Amino acid sequence: MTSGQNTNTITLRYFAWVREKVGLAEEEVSLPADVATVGELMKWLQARGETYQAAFAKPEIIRAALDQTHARADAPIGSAREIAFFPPVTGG
Amino acid sequence: MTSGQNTNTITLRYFAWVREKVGLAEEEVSLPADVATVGELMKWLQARGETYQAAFAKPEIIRAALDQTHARADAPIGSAREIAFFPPVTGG
Amino acid sequence: MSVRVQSEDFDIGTEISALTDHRSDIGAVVTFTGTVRGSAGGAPITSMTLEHYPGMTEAELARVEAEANARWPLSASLIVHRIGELHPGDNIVLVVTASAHRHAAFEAAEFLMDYLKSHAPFWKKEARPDGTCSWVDARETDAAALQRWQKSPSKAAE
Amino acid sequence: MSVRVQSEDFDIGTEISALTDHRSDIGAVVTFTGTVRGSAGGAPITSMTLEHYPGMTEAELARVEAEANARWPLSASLIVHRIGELHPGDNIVLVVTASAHRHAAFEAAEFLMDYLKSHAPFWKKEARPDGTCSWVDARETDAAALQRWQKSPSKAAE
Repeated sequence: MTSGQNTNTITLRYFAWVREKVGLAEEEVSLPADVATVGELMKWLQARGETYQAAFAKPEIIRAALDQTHARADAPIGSAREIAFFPPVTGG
Repeated sequence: MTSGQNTNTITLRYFAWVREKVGLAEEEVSLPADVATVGELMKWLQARGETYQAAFAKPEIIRAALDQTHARADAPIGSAREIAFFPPVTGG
Repeated sequence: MSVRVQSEDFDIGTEISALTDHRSDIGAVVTFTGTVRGSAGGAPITSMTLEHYPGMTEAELARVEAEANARWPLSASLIVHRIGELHPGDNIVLVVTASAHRHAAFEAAEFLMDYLKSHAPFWKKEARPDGTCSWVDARETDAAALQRWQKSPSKAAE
Repeated sequence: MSVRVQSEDFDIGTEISALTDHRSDIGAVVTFTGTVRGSAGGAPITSMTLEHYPGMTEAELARVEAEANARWPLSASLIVHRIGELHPGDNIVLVVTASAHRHAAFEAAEFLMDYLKSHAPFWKKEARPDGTCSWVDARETDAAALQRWQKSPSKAAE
């Protein structure tokens, strides 16, 4: 309700080769109103520059988490504060 | 081929409650010629006295081994040197 | 019922003792230890670096552990996963499950590993003798291994 | 690939080290430890005595271990079984399997335990606080557990 309100600013985090290709581990971004899902966010990121283009060239092989919970490409971003992108996990 | 030959003498071994009921851990016996299988041996043992009668009252729940290999009641004794009787195993 | 993410090595005997000492309700303890192999796809590797997603990792591991405890009657369970640079022969992950009966302990340990492999946010990077590095690809068999847990376990009640 | 029958306790960490130290072909180690529970059928027990058939025991354990090694690509395996008088919380049996991949190690360990439970000539006698003793009855579920191994394993090649 204050003028400092900024509901569109979220933290993006990148891991493994997604992090290496983007060249950043994390950043704050302000999302345009028409980016409503995880998949739309990946498309929007692709258009941000060469490194993003390289990282998100095949969005179907990238996994995402909304506020540290696995989320599919069609998941609505809603009020998430942190969105992470990474390759399929390979621990264990 | 010598007069000391005694192909019918075998070692019997008993374990767990079979041992306790028979009252012996092991003994040597001379088998009559008509005792050809493990099952026939159990019947023959039953007739040897009260303790054997108690131990082998239910031969179907007793397991046997011929020369330290599991054997069923219909297994021929053949040239086995050691026959053991015991309850179903409970290790592990 | 605990999970840990750490750089340090773990000692399996110590971890089992911490879970089971002074308890007489446990009849079966299963451990799984994952270790770094010296080669990948036939080529030698010199080191393996494990990256993870702090916060989410612990949350995912706690979730899979809670799920295992809901499915099987476990007396105790533990997941420890290492991060950072490891070398061939080093421990990577430890899962311990304890139960009154063996099938519950076995199934729960295998379930924990199958879920951990597909859900916990860890990534492995392998370094080779020539100085090159590459991220390990996820194995399709790990996703397939999850399928068997879609229905409830058959032997848990035993 | 070894089997031991002994009165003394075993140390799981030491046994794993003996199998896996200085090896980099192993990716997965599974251990199963069976321990004495403090009660049986709801009634407390004070001790458990394990009798066995010397000679046949070692032969049977070696047989099941050879069978596991024929079915799964194991890098190493071990069976240790204790005999004599044990008390609640004490270790009874240890099975260790090591392989390049986890499913082989898990399946082989469970196979070894299922076969050991039905084939190895050990018998347990439980003593209760009132001084009475009784031999443990074989569980039908242990015989049933063997059924699953009648066909060849589905995931060993993975």
